[in-house]
Amino acid sequence: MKLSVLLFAAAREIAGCESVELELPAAATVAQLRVALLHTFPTLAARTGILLCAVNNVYASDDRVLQASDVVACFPPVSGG
Amino acid sequence: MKLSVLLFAAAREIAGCESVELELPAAATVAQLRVALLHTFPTLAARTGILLCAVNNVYASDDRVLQASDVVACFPPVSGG
Amino acid sequence: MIELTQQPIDFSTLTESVRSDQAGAVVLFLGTVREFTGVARTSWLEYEAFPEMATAAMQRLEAEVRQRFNVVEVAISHRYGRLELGDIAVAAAVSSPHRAQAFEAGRWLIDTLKESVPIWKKEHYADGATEWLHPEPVMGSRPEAAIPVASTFMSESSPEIVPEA
Amino acid sequence: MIELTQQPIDFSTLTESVRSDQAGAVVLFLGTVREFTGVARTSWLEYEAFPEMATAAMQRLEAEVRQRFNVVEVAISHRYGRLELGDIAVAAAVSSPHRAQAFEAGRWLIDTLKESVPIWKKEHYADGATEWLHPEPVMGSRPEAAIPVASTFMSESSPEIVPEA
Repeated sequence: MKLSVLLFAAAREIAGCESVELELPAAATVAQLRVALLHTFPTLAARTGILLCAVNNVYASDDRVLQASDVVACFPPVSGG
Repeated sequence: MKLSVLLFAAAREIAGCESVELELPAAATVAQLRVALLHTFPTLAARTGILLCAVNNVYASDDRVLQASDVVACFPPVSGG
Repeated sequence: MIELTQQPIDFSTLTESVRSDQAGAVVLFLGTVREFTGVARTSWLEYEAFPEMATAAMQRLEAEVRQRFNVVEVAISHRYGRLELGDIAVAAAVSSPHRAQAFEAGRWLIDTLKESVPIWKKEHYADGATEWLHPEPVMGSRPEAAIPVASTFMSESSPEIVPEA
Repeated sequence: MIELTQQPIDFSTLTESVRSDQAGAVVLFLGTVREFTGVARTSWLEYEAFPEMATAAMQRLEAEVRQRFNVVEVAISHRYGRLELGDIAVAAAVSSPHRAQAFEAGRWLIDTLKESVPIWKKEHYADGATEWLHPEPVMGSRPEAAIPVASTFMSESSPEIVPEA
Protein backbone atom coordinates (compact mmCIF):
# COMPACT_ATOMS: atom_id res chain seq x y z
CA MET A 1 0.00 0.00 0.00
CA LYS A 2 1.04 3.62 -0.46
CA LEU A 3 1.16 5.78 2.69
CA SER A 4 1.87 9.47 2.86
CA VAL A 5 3.87 10.45 5.96
CA LEU A 6 3.74 14.00 7.30
CA LEU A 7 7.05 15.39 8.60
CA PHE A 8 7.51 18.25 11.07
CA ALA A 9 10.20 20.52 12.52
CA ALA A 10 13.79 19.20 12.19
CA ALA A 11 12.51 16.05 10.45
CA ARG A 12 10.82 18.19 7.81
CA GLU A 13 13.90 20.37 7.34
CA ILE A 14 16.33 17.44 7.07
CA ALA A 15 14.09 15.56 4.65
CA GLY A 16 13.53 18.75 2.71
CA CYS A 17 9.79 18.14 2.32
CA GLU A 18 6.57 18.33 4.34
CA SER A 19 5.49 14.82 3.44
CA VAL A 20 6.81 11.74 1.73
CA GLU A 21 5.01 8.86 0.05
CA LEU A 22 6.21 5.40 1.10
CA GLU A 23 5.42 2.01 -0.44
CA LEU A 24 4.69 -0.50 2.33
CA PRO A 25 3.39 -4.09 2.45
CA ALA A 26 -0.26 -4.50 3.44
CA ALA A 27 -0.74 -4.52 7.24
CA ALA A 28 2.72 -3.01 7.74
CA THR A 29 3.52 -1.83 11.27
CA VAL A 30 4.81 1.53 12.45
CA ALA A 31 8.19 -0.18 12.89
CA GLN A 32 8.23 -1.08 9.19
CA LEU A 33 7.20 2.44 8.23
CA ARG A 34 10.05 3.79 10.33
CA VAL A 35 12.56 1.54 8.55
CA ALA A 36 11.24 2.63 5.16
CA LEU A 37 11.41 6.29 6.15
CA LEU A 38 15.01 6.02 7.34
CA HIS A 39 15.89 4.13 4.18
CA THR A 40 14.55 7.04 2.12
CA PHE A 41 16.25 9.68 4.33
CA PRO A 42 19.31 8.03 5.92
CA THR A 43 20.41 11.22 7.70
CA LEU A 44 17.14 11.54 9.58
CA ALA A 45 17.99 9.35 12.55
CA ALA A 46 21.45 10.77 13.12
CA ARG A 47 20.27 14.34 12.89
CA THR A 48 17.02 14.35 14.84
CA GLY A 49 17.66 11.62 17.41
CA ILE A 50 14.52 9.79 18.38
CA LEU A 51 11.56 10.13 16.00
CA LEU A 52 8.00 9.90 17.27
CA CYS A 53 5.18 8.54 15.15
CA ALA A 54 1.51 9.43 15.32
CA VAL A 55 -1.38 7.69 13.61
CA ASN A 56 -4.67 9.57 13.26
CA ASN A 57 -3.49 12.26 15.70
CA VAL A 58 -2.51 9.86 18.49
CA TYR A 59 1.02 8.68 19.38
CA ALA A 60 1.51 5.17 18.06
CA SER A 61 3.72 2.35 19.28
CA ASP A 62 5.95 0.37 16.93
CA ASP A 63 3.62 -2.65 16.81
CA ARG A 64 0.68 -0.59 15.58
CA VAL A 65 -0.64 -2.04 12.29
CA LEU A 66 -1.26 0.55 9.57
CA GLN A 67 -4.07 0.90 7.07
CA ALA A 68 -3.97 2.78 3.78
CA SER A 69 -6.47 5.33 5.14
CA ASP A 70 -4.36 6.24 8.20
CA VAL A 71 -2.94 9.75 8.62
CA VAL A 72 0.65 9.14 9.68
CA ALA A 73 3.15 11.72 10.95
CA CYS A 74 6.77 11.48 12.09
CA PHE A 75 8.55 14.15 14.10
CA PRO A 76 11.15 14.82 16.82
CA PRO A 77 10.20 15.07 20.51
CA VAL A 78 7.97 18.10 21.01
CA SER A 79 9.21 21.38 22.49
CA GLY A 80 6.21 23.68 22.65
CA GLY A 81 5.02 25.80 25.55
CA MET B 1 0.58 56.67 79.69
CA LYS B 2 -2.53 56.72 77.54
CA LEU B 3 -2.57 54.43 74.50
CA SER B 4 -5.25 54.20 71.87
CA VAL B 5 -5.79 50.64 70.58
CA LEU B 6 -7.34 50.01 67.16
CA LEU B 7 -9.76 47.07 66.95
CA PHE B 8 -10.76 45.14 63.82
CA ALA B 9 -13.25 42.55 62.60
CA ALA B 10 -14.89 40.44 65.33
CA ALA B 11 -12.87 42.27 68.02
CA ARG B 12 -14.29 45.59 66.81
CA GLU B 13 -17.83 44.25 66.70
CA ILE B 14 -17.72 42.65 70.16
CA ALA B 15 -16.15 45.74 71.73
CA GLY B 16 -18.64 47.92 69.85
CA CYS B 17 -16.00 50.48 68.87
CA GLU B 18 -13.17 50.94 66.38
CA SER B 19 -10.65 51.98 69.04
CA VAL B 20 -10.36 52.19 72.78
CA GLU B 21 -8.12 54.34 74.98
CA LEU B 22 -6.31 52.45 77.74
CA GLU B 23 -4.34 53.82 80.70
CA LEU B 24 -1.11 51.87 81.09
CA PRO B 25 2.01 52.26 83.26
CA ALA B 26 5.07 53.73 81.52
CA ALA B 27 7.06 51.08 79.62
CA ALA B 28 4.12 48.68 79.73
CA THR B 29 4.42 45.56 77.57
CA VAL B 30 2.02 44.16 75.00
CA ALA B 31 1.09 41.54 77.63
CA GLN B 32 -0.01 44.29 80.01
CA LEU B 33 -1.97 46.00 77.25
CA ARG B 34 -3.71 42.73 76.52
CA VAL B 35 -4.73 42.33 80.18
CA ALA B 36 -6.05 45.89 80.28
CA LEU B 37 -7.99 45.35 77.06
CA LEU B 38 -9.63 42.16 78.31
CA HIS B 39 -10.43 43.89 81.60
CA THR B 40 -12.28 46.58 79.67
CA PHE B 41 -14.03 44.06 77.37
CA PRO B 42 -14.27 40.77 79.28
CA THR B 43 -16.19 39.01 76.50
CA LEU B 44 -13.43 39.63 73.96
CA ALA B 45 -11.30 36.58 74.72
CA ALA B 46 -14.19 34.12 74.88
CA ARG B 47 -15.75 35.38 71.68
CA THR B 48 -12.78 35.90 69.36
CA GLY B 49 -10.37 33.25 70.60
CA ILE B 50 -6.75 34.28 70.21
CA LEU B 51 -6.10 38.01 69.70
CA LEU B 52 -3.11 39.21 67.72
CA CYS B 53 -1.39 42.50 68.49
CA ALA B 54 0.51 44.73 66.10
CA VAL B 55 2.71 47.70 66.95
CA ASN B 56 3.47 50.20 64.20
CA ASN B 57 2.11 47.84 61.52
CA VAL B 58 4.22 44.83 62.58
CA TYR B 59 3.07 41.83 64.63
CA ALA B 60 4.36 42.22 68.19
CA SER B 61 5.22 39.61 70.82
CA ASP B 62 3.99 39.86 74.40
CA ASP B 63 7.31 41.12 75.76
CA ARG B 64 7.39 44.12 73.41
CA VAL B 65 7.69 47.35 75.46
CA LEU B 66 5.28 50.09 74.39
CA GLN B 67 5.76 53.82 73.98
CA ALA B 68 3.07 56.49 74.07
CA SER B 69 3.71 57.23 70.38
CA ASP B 70 3.13 53.63 69.21
CA VAL B 71 0.23 52.77 66.92
CA VAL B 72 -1.25 49.64 68.50
CA ALA B 73 -3.90 47.35 67.03
CA CYS B 74 -5.58 44.16 68.31
CA PHE B 75 -7.53 41.75 66.10
CA PRO B 76 -8.42 38.08 65.51
CA PRO B 77 -6.34 35.84 63.22
CA VAL B 78 -6.55 37.12 59.65
CA SER B 79 -8.74 35.52 56.99
CA GLY B 80 -8.16 37.50 53.79
CA GLY B 81 -7.44 36.18 50.32
CA MET C 1 3.12 46.67 42.35
CA ILE C 2 1.18 46.58 45.62
CA GLU C 3 -2.45 47.67 45.82
CA LEU C 4 -5.20 47.64 48.46
CA THR C 5 -8.42 48.81 46.89
CA GLN C 6 -12.18 48.99 47.29
CA GLN C 7 -12.61 48.90 43.50
CA PRO C 8 -12.84 45.79 41.29
CA ILE C 9 -9.39 44.29 40.64
CA ASP C 10 -8.08 44.59 37.09
CA PHE C 11 -6.11 41.31 36.87
CA SER C 12 -5.21 41.98 33.24
CA THR C 13 -3.23 45.15 34.03
CA LEU C 14 -1.72 43.46 37.08
CA THR C 15 -0.54 40.51 34.98
CA GLU C 16 0.85 42.80 32.26
CA SER C 17 2.88 44.58 34.96
CA VAL C 18 4.92 41.43 35.71
CA ARG C 19 5.60 40.39 32.09
CA SER C 20 9.22 40.80 31.07
CA ASP C 21 11.64 39.72 28.34
CA GLN C 22 13.74 38.27 31.16
CA ALA C 23 10.94 35.92 32.25
CA GLY C 24 9.77 32.79 30.45
CA ALA C 25 6.96 32.10 32.90
CA VAL C 26 4.16 34.06 34.55
CA VAL C 27 1.84 32.62 37.20
CA LEU C 28 -1.29 34.51 38.22
CA PHE C 29 -3.50 33.50 41.13
CA LEU C 30 -7.01 34.88 41.60
CA GLY C 31 -9.02 34.33 44.78
CA THR C 32 -12.71 34.71 43.95
CA VAL C 33 -15.94 34.67 45.98
CA ARG C 34 -17.34 31.13 45.90
CA GLU C 35 -21.04 30.45 46.30
CA PHE C 36 -20.90 27.20 48.26
CA THR C 37 -18.66 26.09 51.11
CA GLY C 38 -19.98 22.61 51.78
CA VAL C 39 -23.73 23.10 52.13
CA ALA C 40 -23.48 26.72 53.29
CA ARG C 41 -24.56 29.10 50.55
CA THR C 42 -22.88 32.49 50.49
CA SER C 43 -24.85 35.54 49.43
CA TRP C 44 -22.04 38.09 49.61
CA LEU C 45 -18.84 38.73 51.54
CA GLU C 46 -17.59 41.67 53.53
CA TYR C 47 -13.82 42.15 53.65
CA GLU C 48 -12.47 44.38 56.40
CA ALA C 49 -8.89 45.62 56.24
CA PHE C 50 -6.45 47.40 58.53
CA PRO C 51 -5.31 49.44 55.53
CA GLU C 52 -1.98 50.88 56.73
CA MET C 53 -0.69 47.58 58.09
CA ALA C 54 -2.13 45.53 55.21
CA THR C 55 -0.26 47.67 52.69
CA ALA C 56 2.95 47.46 54.72
CA ALA C 57 2.53 43.68 55.08
CA MET C 58 2.06 43.24 51.33
CA GLN C 59 5.19 45.33 50.69
CA ARG C 60 7.15 43.08 53.07
CA LEU C 61 5.74 40.04 51.24
CA GLU C 62 6.94 41.39 47.92
CA ALA C 63 10.44 41.93 49.33
CA GLU C 64 10.49 38.45 50.84
CA VAL C 65 9.31 36.66 47.71
CA ARG C 66 12.11 38.41 45.78
CA GLN C 67 14.62 37.24 48.37
CA ARG C 68 13.40 33.63 48.54
CA PHE C 69 12.71 32.92 44.86
CA ASN C 70 14.23 33.72 41.50
CA VAL C 71 11.48 36.10 40.43
CA VAL C 72 11.67 38.95 37.93
CA GLU C 73 8.52 40.89 38.94
CA VAL C 74 5.83 40.60 41.62
CA ALA C 75 2.38 42.21 41.87
CA ILE C 76 -0.33 41.89 44.51
CA SER C 77 -3.75 43.50 44.69
CA HIS C 78 -6.27 42.88 47.49
CA ARG C 79 -9.77 44.25 47.52
CA TYR C 80 -11.91 45.05 50.56
CA GLY C 81 -15.46 46.20 51.23
CA ARG C 82 -18.52 44.36 49.93
CA LEU C 83 -17.86 41.62 47.34
CA GLU C 84 -20.45 39.70 45.36
CA LEU C 85 -20.31 36.11 44.14
CA GLY C 86 -17.56 35.64 41.55
CA ASP C 87 -15.78 38.90 42.42
CA ILE C 88 -12.00 38.82 42.68
CA ALA C 89 -10.84 39.34 46.28
CA VAL C 90 -7.12 38.97 45.63
CA ALA C 91 -4.81 38.78 42.62
CA ALA C 92 -1.14 37.83 42.90
CA ALA C 93 1.22 37.50 39.94
CA VAL C 94 4.88 36.59 39.63
CA SER C 95 7.22 36.23 36.68
CA SER C 96 10.32 34.08 36.68
CA PRO C 97 12.83 32.73 34.14
CA HIS C 98 11.38 29.18 34.46
CA ARG C 99 7.98 27.77 35.30
CA ALA C 100 8.91 25.68 38.36
CA GLN C 101 10.09 28.83 40.13
CA ALA C 102 7.03 30.80 39.05
CA PHE C 103 4.64 28.18 40.44
CA GLU C 104 6.58 27.85 43.71
CA ALA C 105 6.82 31.60 44.23
CA GLY C 106 3.14 32.14 43.37
CA ARG C 107 2.01 29.43 45.75
CA TRP C 108 4.20 30.70 48.59
CA LEU C 109 3.02 34.26 47.99
CA ILE C 110 -0.69 33.53 48.28
CA ASP C 111 -0.28 31.08 51.18
CA THR C 112 1.77 33.61 53.15
CA LEU C 113 -0.51 36.50 52.27
CA LYS C 114 -3.49 34.62 53.65
CA GLU C 115 -1.62 34.02 56.92
CA SER C 116 -0.11 37.41 57.49
CA VAL C 117 -1.96 40.32 55.86
CA PRO C 118 -4.50 41.92 58.26
CA ILE C 119 -7.72 41.45 56.30
CA TRP C 120 -10.78 39.59 57.56
CA LYS C 121 -13.82 38.28 55.80
CA LYS C 122 -17.35 38.03 57.08
CA GLU C 123 -19.72 35.65 55.35
CA HIS C 124 -23.25 36.80 54.69
CA TYR C 125 -25.13 33.58 54.05
CA ALA C 126 -28.20 33.20 51.89
CA ASP C 127 -30.25 32.31 55.01
CA GLY C 128 -29.40 35.68 56.56
CA ALA C 129 -26.79 34.43 59.04
CA THR C 130 -23.39 36.10 59.24
CA GLU C 131 -20.03 34.77 60.41
CA TRP C 132 -16.49 36.06 60.68
CA LEU C 133 -14.37 33.39 59.06
CA HIS C 134 -11.54 31.67 60.83
CA PRO C 135 -8.34 31.25 58.91
CA GLU C 136 -8.05 28.13 56.77
CA PRO C 137 -5.62 25.47 57.82
CA VAL C 138 -2.52 25.88 55.71
CA MET C 139 -1.88 23.16 53.18
CA GLY C 140 1.45 22.75 51.49
CA SER C 141 4.32 25.15 51.98
CA ARG C 142 4.30 26.73 55.42
CA PRO C 143 6.11 30.04 55.66
CA GLU C 144 8.20 29.25 58.73
CA ALA C 145 10.19 32.46 58.70
CA ALA C 146 7.69 34.77 57.05
CA ILE C 147 6.17 36.35 60.15
CA PRO C 148 8.50 35.19 62.90
CA VAL C 149 7.30 37.77 65.39
CA ALA C 150 3.72 36.74 64.85
CA SER C 151 4.53 33.04 65.08
CA THR C 152 6.51 33.53 68.30
CA PHE C 153 3.76 35.68 69.62
CA MET C 154 1.04 33.22 68.80
CA SER C 155 2.69 30.33 70.59
CA GLU C 156 4.12 32.20 73.57
CA SER C 157 1.19 34.36 74.35
CA SER C 158 -1.58 31.82 74.54
CA PRO C 159 -1.67 31.77 78.36
CA GLU C 160 -1.93 35.55 78.39
CA ILE C 161 -5.23 35.77 76.58
CA VAL C 162 -7.23 34.15 79.34
CA PRO C 163 -9.05 37.06 80.96
CA GLU C 164 -8.01 37.83 84.51
CA ALA C 165 -10.40 36.56 87.13
CA MET D 1 -11.83 26.40 25.70
CA ILE D 2 -9.09 25.07 23.44
CA GLU D 3 -7.35 27.28 20.90
CA LEU D 4 -4.41 26.95 18.51
CA THR D 5 -3.74 30.28 16.88
CA GLN D 6 -1.26 32.34 14.92
CA GLN D 7 -2.59 35.55 16.50
CA PRO D 8 -1.47 37.10 19.82
CA ILE D 9 -3.05 35.30 22.78
CA ASP D 10 -5.64 37.27 24.76
CA PHE D 11 -4.95 35.88 28.25
CA SER D 12 -7.54 38.19 29.77
CA THR D 13 -10.46 36.66 27.85
CA LEU D 14 -9.03 33.18 28.42
CA THR D 15 -8.88 33.78 32.19
CA GLU D 16 -12.40 35.24 32.25
CA SER D 17 -13.63 32.06 30.55
CA VAL D 18 -12.64 29.89 33.56
CA ARG D 19 -14.02 32.18 36.30
CA SER D 20 -17.07 30.76 38.04
CA ASP D 21 -19.16 31.25 41.18
CA GLN D 22 -18.37 27.62 41.96
CA ALA D 23 -14.61 28.29 42.05
CA GLY D 24 -12.69 30.10 44.77
CA ALA D 25 -9.37 29.90 42.95
CA VAL D 26 -8.06 30.55 39.44
CA VAL D 27 -4.50 29.81 38.34
CA LEU D 28 -3.22 31.15 35.02
CA PHE D 29 0.12 30.17 33.51
CA LEU D 30 1.73 32.15 30.69
CA GLY D 31 4.77 30.90 28.80
CA THR D 32 6.55 33.88 27.25
CA VAL D 33 9.54 34.32 24.95
CA ARG D 34 12.62 34.91 27.11
CA GLU D 35 15.60 36.85 25.82
CA PHE D 36 18.42 34.94 27.52
CA THR D 37 18.94 31.23 28.09
CA GLY D 38 22.26 31.18 29.88
CA VAL D 39 24.52 33.32 27.70
CA ALA D 40 22.61 32.62 24.47
CA ARG D 41 20.59 35.63 23.39
CA THR D 42 17.37 34.94 21.54
CA SER D 43 16.28 37.29 18.79
CA TRP D 44 12.96 35.63 17.96
CA LEU D 45 11.33 32.20 18.01
CA GLU D 46 9.56 30.16 15.39
CA TYR D 47 6.89 27.77 16.61
CA GLU D 48 5.83 25.01 14.24
CA ALA D 49 2.67 23.01 14.93
CA PHE D 50 1.00 19.89 13.60
CA PRO D 51 -2.33 21.70 13.89
CA GLU D 52 -4.86 18.83 13.69
CA MET D 53 -3.02 16.66 16.20
CA ALA D 54 -2.08 19.60 18.46
CA THR D 55 -5.73 20.59 18.76
CA ALA D 56 -6.77 16.99 19.42
CA ALA D 57 -3.98 16.59 22.01
CA MET D 58 -5.06 19.76 23.85
CA GLN D 59 -8.66 18.51 23.89
CA ARG D 60 -7.46 15.22 25.41
CA LEU D 61 -5.46 17.22 27.97
CA GLU D 62 -8.55 19.17 28.97
CA ALA D 63 -10.51 15.95 29.45
CA GLU D 64 -7.69 14.42 31.47
CA VAL D 65 -7.20 17.41 33.76
CA ARG D 66 -10.94 17.32 34.52
CA GLN D 67 -10.68 13.62 35.33
CA ARG D 68 -7.58 13.91 37.52
CA PHE D 69 -8.31 17.11 39.45
CA ASN D 70 -11.26 18.83 41.03
CA VAL D 71 -11.47 21.62 38.45
CA VAL D 72 -14.45 23.72 37.45
CA GLU D 73 -13.20 25.10 34.11
CA VAL D 74 -10.10 24.68 31.93
CA ALA D 75 -8.79 26.79 29.05
CA ILE D 76 -5.68 26.40 26.89
CA SER D 77 -4.39 28.55 24.06
CA HIS D 78 -1.16 27.90 22.16
CA ARG D 79 0.26 30.21 19.54
CA TYR D 80 2.47 29.26 16.60
CA GLY D 81 4.34 31.05 13.85
CA ARG D 82 6.90 33.80 14.50
CA LEU D 83 7.03 35.11 18.09
CA GLU D 84 9.03 38.08 19.33
CA LEU D 85 10.65 38.60 22.74
CA GLY D 86 8.03 38.85 25.48
CA ASP D 87 5.24 37.37 23.35
CA ILE D 88 2.95 34.81 24.96
CA ALA D 89 3.47 31.35 23.43
CA VAL D 90 1.02 29.50 25.65
CA ALA D 91 -1.68 30.36 28.19
CA ALA D 92 -3.33 27.75 30.41
CA ALA D 93 -5.94 28.56 33.05
CA VAL D 94 -7.88 26.41 35.50
CA SER D 95 -10.45 27.21 38.16
CA SER D 96 -11.11 25.06 41.19
CA PRO D 97 -12.99 25.34 44.49
CA HIS D 98 -9.70 25.64 46.46
CA ARG D 99 -6.26 26.98 45.68
CA ALA D 100 -4.21 23.83 46.32
CA GLN D 101 -6.16 22.02 43.61
CA ALA D 102 -5.89 24.96 41.22
CA PHE D 103 -2.09 25.13 41.57
CA GLU D 104 -1.71 21.35 41.19
CA ALA D 105 -3.97 21.16 38.15
CA GLY D 106 -2.31 24.19 36.51
CA ARG D 107 1.16 22.77 37.04
CA TRP D 108 0.20 19.33 35.73
CA LEU D 109 -1.52 20.88 32.73
CA ILE D 110 1.45 22.90 31.51
CA ASP D 111 3.99 20.15 32.28
CA THR D 112 1.96 17.60 30.34
CA LEU D 113 1.23 20.00 27.49
CA LYS D 114 4.94 20.59 27.02
CA GLU D 115 5.55 16.84 26.84
CA SER D 116 2.70 15.78 24.61
CA VAL D 117 1.36 18.48 22.28
CA PRO D 118 3.05 18.35 18.83
CA ILE D 119 4.54 21.84 18.65
CA TRP D 120 8.25 22.58 18.18
CA LYS D 121 10.25 25.74 18.65
CA LYS D 122 13.25 26.91 16.72
CA GLU D 123 15.50 29.50 18.28
CA HIS D 124 16.77 32.32 16.14
CA TYR D 125 19.71 33.69 18.10
CA ALA D 126 20.97 37.24 18.02
CA ASP D 127 24.23 36.01 16.40
CA GLY D 128 22.26 34.60 13.45
CA ALA D 129 22.46 30.92 14.47
CA THR D 130 19.30 28.82 14.56
CA GLU D 131 18.48 25.69 16.55
CA TRP D 132 15.49 23.40 16.98
CA LEU D 133 15.08 23.07 20.71
CA HIS D 134 15.11 19.77 22.52
CA PRO D 135 12.48 19.23 25.15
CA GLU D 136 13.33 20.45 28.63
CA PRO D 137 13.90 17.87 31.33
CA VAL D 138 10.72 17.62 33.35
CA MET D 139 10.92 18.91 36.89
CA GLY D 140 8.31 18.10 39.47
CA SER D 141 5.17 16.15 38.67
CA ARG D 142 5.72 13.62 35.92
CA PRO D 143 2.59 12.58 34.07
CA GLU D 144 3.23 8.84 34.15
CA ALA D 145 -0.07 7.91 32.60
CA ALA D 146 -0.73 10.98 30.52
CA ILE D 147 0.51 9.70 27.19
CA PRO D 148 1.02 6.02 27.87
CA VAL D 149 1.23 5.12 24.22
CA ALA D 150 3.95 7.67 23.66
CA SER D 151 5.87 6.59 26.73
CA THR D 152 5.69 2.96 25.75
CA PHE D 153 6.65 3.90 22.26
CA MET D 154 9.60 5.98 23.32
CA SER D 155 11.12 3.24 25.45
CA GLU D 156 10.31 0.28 23.24
CA SER D 157 11.23 1.75 19.94
CA SER D 158 14.72 3.04 20.63
CA PRO D 159 16.45 0.12 18.85
CA GLU D 160 14.28 0.69 15.80
CA ILE D 161 15.46 4.18 15.02
CA VAL D 162 19.01 3.18 14.15
CA PRO D 163 19.12 3.45 10.38
CA GLU D 164 19.54 0.21 8.58
CA ALA D 165 23.07 -0.39 7.42
